[in-house]
Amino acid sequence: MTATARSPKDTAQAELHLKMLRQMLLVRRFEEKAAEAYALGKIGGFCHLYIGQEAVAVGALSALREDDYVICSYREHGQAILKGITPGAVMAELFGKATGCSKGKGGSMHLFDVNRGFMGGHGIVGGHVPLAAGLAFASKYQGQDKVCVCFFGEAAVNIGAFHETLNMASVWKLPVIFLCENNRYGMGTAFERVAAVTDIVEHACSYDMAAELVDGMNALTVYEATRRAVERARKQSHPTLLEVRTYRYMGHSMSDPLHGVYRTKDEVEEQKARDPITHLAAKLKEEGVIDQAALDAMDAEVHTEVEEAVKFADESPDPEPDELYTDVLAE
Amino acid sequence: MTATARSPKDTAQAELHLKMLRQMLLVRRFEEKAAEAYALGKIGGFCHLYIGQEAVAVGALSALREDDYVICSYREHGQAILKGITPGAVMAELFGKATGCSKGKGGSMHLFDVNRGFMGGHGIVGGHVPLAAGLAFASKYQGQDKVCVCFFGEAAVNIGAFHETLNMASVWKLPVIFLCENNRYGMGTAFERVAAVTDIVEHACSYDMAAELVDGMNALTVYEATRRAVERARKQSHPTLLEVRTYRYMGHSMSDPLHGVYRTKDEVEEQKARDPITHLAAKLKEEGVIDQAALDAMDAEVHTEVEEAVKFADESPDPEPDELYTDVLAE
Amino acid sequence: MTMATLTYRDALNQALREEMQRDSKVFLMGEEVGVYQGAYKVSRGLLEEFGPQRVVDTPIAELGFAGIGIGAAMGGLRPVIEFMTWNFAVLALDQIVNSAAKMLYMSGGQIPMPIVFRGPNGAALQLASQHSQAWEGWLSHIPGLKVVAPATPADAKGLLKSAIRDNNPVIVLEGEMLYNIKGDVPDGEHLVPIGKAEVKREGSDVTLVCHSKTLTVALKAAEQLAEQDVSAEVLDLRSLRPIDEPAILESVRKTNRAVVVEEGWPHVGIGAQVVDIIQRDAFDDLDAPVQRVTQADTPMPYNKHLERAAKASPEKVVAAARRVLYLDS
Amino acid sequence: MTMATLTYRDALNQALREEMQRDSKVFLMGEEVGVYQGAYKVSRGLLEEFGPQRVVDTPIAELGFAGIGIGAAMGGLRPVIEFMTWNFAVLALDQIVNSAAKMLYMSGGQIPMPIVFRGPNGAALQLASQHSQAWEGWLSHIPGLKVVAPATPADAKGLLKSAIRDNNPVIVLEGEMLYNIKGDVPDGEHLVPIGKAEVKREGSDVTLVCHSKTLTVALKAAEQLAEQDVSAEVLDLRSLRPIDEPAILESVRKTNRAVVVEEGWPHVGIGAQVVDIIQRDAFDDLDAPVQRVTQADTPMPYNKHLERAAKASPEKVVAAARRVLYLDS
Ligand SMILES: Cc1ncc(C[n+]2csc(CCOP(=O)(O)OP(=O)(O)O)c2C)c(N)n1
Ligand SMILES: Cc1ncc(C[n+]2csc(CCOP(=O)(O)OP(=O)(O)O)c2C)c(N)n1
Ligand SMILES: [Mg+2]
Ligand SMILES: [Mg+2]
Repeated sequence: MTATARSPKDTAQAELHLKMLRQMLLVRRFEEKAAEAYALGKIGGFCHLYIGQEAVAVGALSALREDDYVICSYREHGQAILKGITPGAVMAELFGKATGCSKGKGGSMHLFDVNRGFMGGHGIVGGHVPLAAGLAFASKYQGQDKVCVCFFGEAAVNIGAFHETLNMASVWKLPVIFLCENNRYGMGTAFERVAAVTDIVEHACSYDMAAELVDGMNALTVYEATRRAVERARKQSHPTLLEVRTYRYMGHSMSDPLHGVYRTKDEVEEQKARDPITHLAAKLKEEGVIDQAALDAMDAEVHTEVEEAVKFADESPDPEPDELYTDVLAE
Repeated sequence: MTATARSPKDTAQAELHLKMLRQMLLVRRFEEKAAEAYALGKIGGFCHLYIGQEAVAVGALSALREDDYVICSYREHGQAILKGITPGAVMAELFGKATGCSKGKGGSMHLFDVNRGFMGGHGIVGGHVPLAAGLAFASKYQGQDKVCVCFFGEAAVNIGAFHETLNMASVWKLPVIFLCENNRYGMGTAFERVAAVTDIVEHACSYDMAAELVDGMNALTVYEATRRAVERARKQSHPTLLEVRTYRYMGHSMSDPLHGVYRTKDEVEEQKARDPITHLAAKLKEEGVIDQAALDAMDAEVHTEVEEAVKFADESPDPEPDELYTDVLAE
Repeated sequence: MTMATLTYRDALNQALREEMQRDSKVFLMGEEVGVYQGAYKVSRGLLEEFGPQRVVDTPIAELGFAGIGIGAAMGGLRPVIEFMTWNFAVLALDQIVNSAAKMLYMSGGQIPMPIVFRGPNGAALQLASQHSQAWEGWLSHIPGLKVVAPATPADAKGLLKSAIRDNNPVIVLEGEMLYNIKGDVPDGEHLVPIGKAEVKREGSDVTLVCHSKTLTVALKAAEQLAEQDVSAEVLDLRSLRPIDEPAILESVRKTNRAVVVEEGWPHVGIGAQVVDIIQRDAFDDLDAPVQRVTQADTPMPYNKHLERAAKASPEKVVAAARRVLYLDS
Repeated sequence: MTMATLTYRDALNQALREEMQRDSKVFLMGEEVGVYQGAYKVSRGLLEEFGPQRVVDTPIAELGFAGIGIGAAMGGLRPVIEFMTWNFAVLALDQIVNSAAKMLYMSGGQIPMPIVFRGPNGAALQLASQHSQAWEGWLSHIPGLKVVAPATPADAKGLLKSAIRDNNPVIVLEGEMLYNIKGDVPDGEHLVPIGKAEVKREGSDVTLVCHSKTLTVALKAAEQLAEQDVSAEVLDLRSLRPIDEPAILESVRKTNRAVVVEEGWPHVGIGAQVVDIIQRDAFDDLDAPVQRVTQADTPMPYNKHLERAAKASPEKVVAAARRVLYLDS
């Protein structure tokens, strides 16, 4: 089957799927490079990689409009790039350079680009969940139809801010999507060891909120579920709780062991067998949307893009010393 | 029908019911006196009365063992008395006297008697909910079979501490009973205006916890429900969430209007028609357990008891000036 | 400029009303601010005038609604978050410190944070340990925040209006015991600059540094001292972060002696910082060590006599002033 | 008494193990303390030795598990609550301040509160604004709490053991950058009294007051000063509440000059209180105003050069010491 045989709709869809595949590859390669750079001491502090979870951010952000808001925890390199921050500006931030998206002051956990609606990078578990509702509140208050997607890990469901916020978001009908990336672990703690109920969607009942359980290893299902939630938020200004089941291949952060004592090597390998990139690539090959040659070309292209990001970050200057004292207060 | 016609079981039950009736009367009369004393300036600060809600504390505490723990919010005069603190020691505390159950340092919101398992009197909404779980944790840890009953208002369900605690109490199977006194209002705010779901029992699902919805205007139903929960806690060390529907006749505290703008006079009157004392008295009369003369005698007796409490409080001394500096640190 | 005699409560209410009329991005959110007209009636009438979209009653969820306010500021609004009292704001400190105070810095200057957190601070009467806390020491410690503590109706209006127009998070510390005090308040456009102290009474022998509720304490002390032929200058800080170092130093260089009066606890209280400023930059002008008058270093007791003994009082200030003047030695 | 060379981390681990062996009422609760062996491995091996009932992994719920610990103390236990870092404990301040610190007082002396809250405090390396906060100023402000900040492995063991045996809530401020430092630690029963400072280096020209991580900074500064023929005395506070006023005064009365080095922000930091104590009670002994060296008054930046510039350093301490000695004027 060749492209010419495809209807416009099919073509549009094929293009979307190819775009998603490329985005997942980009994030994967970016994170691999970040790991290298961390090992070389070019990145400091905490650095939480997204490898394994790419389908979640790619699927979800594909359903958004450019002016919608995205806000994340500290595991946000992928979302930042997908929201339109150049890989160079993100890598430069990880390197602490003046050209970084937060001028080298925020680092890996605090990536920002307000012009692209990327509202950070936050380090306190659960702390950004109320901020997401607030952004949605502002959108509704000003009669804008922007929605806000809030990414957080399953461990954040155990902290109070999550519950206080879901209740208010529901009472006030805010256009916000609470997207829980359930990768089963909070650092070294399996969710079932610290949560009475492991189906996070259950919590939606307590707040009379729409909810969906989503396969996070499949970018297309994440995309579809998020589209439904975005529709609900934009048209009816109703919040949604999405529980997206995914898996983290690497350690919690670069300072943590790869699999550690809290999970088995086998479990990690099992999950890698469900790899979202391999999965989508295979599907598109099967559909004849892409062949191995094109796939290799795409990967090579993405590689170069990431290499250039590193080069840019490397060659960028550190912030001026007096930057220590700027941005403490606004005019 | 006369007492002699009754079986031992009936007699025991009749005695229990009479005791409950008397306890409700005692709490009612105590609070009425507290209101008088507040008007006279003998009580200062915040003073939250329990009038209308007596059936809840009386029913629940009747199901407890002497060595069980009770911990409350600031609306705790009734529970304090029912747990065995003398009305005199409670009134003296409200008067800020040295003979008060907290030596005059705690006041209305901070009544304590550790020897009777009455663990306070706490002023931050939701703040004592984790303390309750901790008391239950200590009981289980030490192989005691004490249970802990935690009284809190429905508004506390919107605050994070409640959710963090219910989750841990369920994961760790703690012998604690979360007893929510749903009197419909938090100060001047009707629960439905600030809660997405108004059936508080719903929250139990998110924590895989046993729960019951209980009529709080009937001491006997509260007693039965609490007995089931106590059984569950003591025998299987399982927590329970009880939602007890009740109503507050007075203003939120003595500084607030009687009904205010947030509810109608009619609503208050309607509720008074369901008065838990009148209700139980009528039932017991009907059953021939008590007649009007005995009821009047009981009321008179309770009156005297409360008068004596006031007299005791009045005649008690203020704490010594140097008490300001004691009890800051323990040896 | 025409004046009206208003209570501190009504001065705040006027500031809120005027700023909400001026800028539709300004809204008020908190517990009981709407239907109930405010726990202390500071927001009386605002729900009726501006409607439920701009006067928002919240559940009891300080951490959550503080964070929602901060998110709304990130989205371009100018929220005013009312805490029923600052005692409860302790639950919201993560959002105030980690989100509001740091957002501009962490984002490399991209996200200003025009938000006001306000409510009564410190002890009222017999509210006991958990409801009688003065947080100026803690809040003033945090870079990225501004902190004001008006003592008079005019300053209450002028500082709240400045706070609402400021593009940074501003903490406004009010006082339950201040809401009823009366004073002249300029009508309309009256702005008190954040960071400027004010001499509330001129004097030459000793400087009494104070703010918020302790202004009354200091003024009473100054009167008693006058009767003892001591001329006390009363300096009302008004802002605690930034703090008006030049004004403090100017007064102390004139009087050569100082007593700092504060509402909070002594150990690491705001007064310690004032002492540090004075000894650091006016060391050679000092004729005696600076003395502090603070709340007793204990939780607040319920009993009214103990409570009175725990609080800063004119008598304690007079005694401290006499000490720095070596009058009793 | 026999000694072993241990890291600060292992000294804490030893203190926990010994106290848990000694008293079955002592238990450890916090995030990752069990299966993961502690985020910073302070609790390594304790789960295996004492089992899951006494080494309790919690969900991420600082406010909730701090409160559960406090309730457990009310029920007769002696909890040790680990915060992964004090940055996250900000969420638990309501429980620490309103429940733990006030329970004994509010209950009229009925309920002692034998509980320890511990974890790393302050900045490590490049953790940026939200993960680099030093809370000693805030925590030391609160009556009803005790606060210790050990700087050496021996003090870490001795103070943690004393904290666990204390019948009051004790805050133990550790440091991620301290866990790997080595030192001699007495075996077994080694208790360091809470409230006692220690001279870590004798000197006669200037007193460098420090605690926790700033001890290393002060000692390095003292060496550099020695090369400049300045004899600096290094006083390690060790306890911040209660603070050892006699030790501070004794040293300053000897040297007549002082520099206070702290990790936190300058405005209303713990150092301001030390300054207040010195000027209040050693005014006539002071030959120069006390100087402070603190963290820059900004949120912590991520970039490593900016971060270094923000922190207290030996160079800054040397400069401050030269200022109080008028060496450059
Ligand atoms: C309030 C708070 N407590 C503890 C931490 C330390 N911490 C950082 S990430 C993390 C685990 C979070 O797991 P999860 O929410 O599932 O997100 P994931 O890392 O899996 O993406 C913890 C405990 C923190 N940052 N904030
Ligand atoms: C955290 C916190 N926020 C606000 C307050 C002020 N406040 C005291 S009682 C109350 C209402 C509580 O209502 P509810 O929980 O239903 O208990 P009720 O008074 O009806 O018994 C409020 C808002 C507080 N004490 N604590
Ligand atoms: Mg996770
Ligand atoms: Mg209620």
